[in-house]
Amino acid sequence: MDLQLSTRQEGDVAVVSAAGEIDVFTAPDLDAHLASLQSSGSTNLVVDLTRVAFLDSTGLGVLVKALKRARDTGGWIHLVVTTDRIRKIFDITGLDASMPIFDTVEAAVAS
Amino acid sequence: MDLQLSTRQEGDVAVVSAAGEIDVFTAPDLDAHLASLQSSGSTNLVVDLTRVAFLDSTGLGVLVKALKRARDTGGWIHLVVTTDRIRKIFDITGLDASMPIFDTVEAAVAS
Amino acid sequence: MATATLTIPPQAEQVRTARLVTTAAARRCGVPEDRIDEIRLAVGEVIARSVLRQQRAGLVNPVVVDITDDDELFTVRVQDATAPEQSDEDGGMALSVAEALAFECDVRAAGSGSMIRMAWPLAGDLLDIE
Amino acid sequence: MATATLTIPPQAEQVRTARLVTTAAARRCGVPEDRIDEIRLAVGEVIARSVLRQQRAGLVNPVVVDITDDDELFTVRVQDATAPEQSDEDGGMALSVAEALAFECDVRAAGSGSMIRMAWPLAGDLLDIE
Ligand SMILES: Nc1ncnc2c1ncn2[C@@H]1O[C@H](COP(=O)(O)OP(=O)(O)O)[C@@H](O)[C@H]1O
Ligand SMILES: Nc1ncnc2c1ncn2[C@@H]1O[C@H](COP(=O)(O)OP(=O)(O)O)[C@@H](O)[C@H]1O
Repeated sequence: MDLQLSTRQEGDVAVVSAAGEIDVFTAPDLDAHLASLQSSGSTNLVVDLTRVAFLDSTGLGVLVKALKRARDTGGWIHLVVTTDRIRKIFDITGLDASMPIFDTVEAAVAS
Repeated sequence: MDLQLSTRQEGDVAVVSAAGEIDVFTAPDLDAHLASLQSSGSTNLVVDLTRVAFLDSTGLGVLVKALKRARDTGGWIHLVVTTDRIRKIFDITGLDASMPIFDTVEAAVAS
Repeated sequence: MATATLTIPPQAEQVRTARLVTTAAARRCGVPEDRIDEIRLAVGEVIARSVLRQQRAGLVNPVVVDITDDDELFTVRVQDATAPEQSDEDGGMALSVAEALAFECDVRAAGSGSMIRMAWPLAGDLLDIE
Repeated sequence: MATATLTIPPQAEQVRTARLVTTAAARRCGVPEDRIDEIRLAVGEVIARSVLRQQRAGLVNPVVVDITDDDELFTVRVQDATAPEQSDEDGGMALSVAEALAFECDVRAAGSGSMIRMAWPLAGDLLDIE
């Protein structure tokens, strides 16, 4: 109810759209969702955070774990962030250096 | 910010639309709004509560005060309520006996 | 189980926050949405009443809202600093509404003021009754 | 001035409510919206951290979030039951984020646990500086 997750396939890229809040309570759901996609063969993921109203460091921790899993299989994770609110936490933590951030899902899938 | 009030004229009836929450904090705004309409000559009022998410007894108190002022000048107050949530407090307090409740603004204006 | 306790100064704009904390706690306890509407209104009435009573008595003490649940009951206790004898300016309307909505509602002297306790059975309990 | 105090059990689902109470209090104090985003995130980080630290230490004590403002500062204090020496499983990430966002942020031993204090200047104060 606090975090909605949906997934669609664009070519060989799985696009996960999150809506709601990613925090210490909901981060385990995101983790389980990404891990299950990855274990069933999705090596390249786009995580669309456009409709995420709140993201804290437990959410970042989940993204970092997923990034490690992706790299283990030669894959990548691209993020879509359009709000300053969410972009700010990537700036503060410097995580934008390891996970490329895009303005649109199209750009994130194509890159 | 918690309660928005807007008014339009339909013939000789002023229709006040409220949106948000009417409680101990915002009821004084509603009171001031209705009193100022009434003192500038609006004897017949429709108060549209369709977009009110919360209404407590301080809000009811304001409506009752406005009803007394309306009656003093030979006027009336009709309410528009479409949600069970808001209708419930009128049931509990029996106030629906003194202030007629309608399903649409059209019906409230016409009656 | 203790769910949450909120302590607020007796100000009208604080009542909304107290409603939210109560609503969020009830959702976490699995209370169904139509019951939550009742709880929100009843608890809102009682807290608004305590705030107004303290303002009228010139008491700046905090109002304490304590929310607990056990297997059987969702309980909200509101402690204010007013004497139970002090009359309500609304003729008792706020309290009547709370009494109509709560399964149990009582007011008693507590500490140096009043304690209003409201309780609702939790869904599981309704089903468990033999 | 005391704004509000919220006492919650150390559960992940309670952190959201604590963010809301903090956000609502900051709005009432007239904090501008972009500053509120920072406060919400910083306070959310610190409370989530306290909840996780207590869970890891097996401490079921409540976590207390105290929000105050005076003419100069909007201050949030989070009291938990963990020893300040206990390390963070996230390598200190939550606390770093809070430190980056708060104007003042310090952790110290308090009672039988830790107290994290975060503060932000209130807008009026920024303008009042001579
Ligand atoms: N951002 C907020 N700050 C303070 N109070 C809020 C906020 N959002 C909601 N509330 C209050 O909490 C209560 C319950 O909110 P919520 O559970 O969101 O209601 P709803 O079921 O109508 O969506 C409402 O009475 C509302 O006044
Ligand atoms: N009904 C609710 N119950 C519990 N927490 C809520 C509720 N509504 C909002 N919150 C939390 O309170 C915080 C601030 O809410 P709010 O002020 O409404 O945020 P926004 O500025 O994004 O509208 C958010 O982190 C959100 O998780």
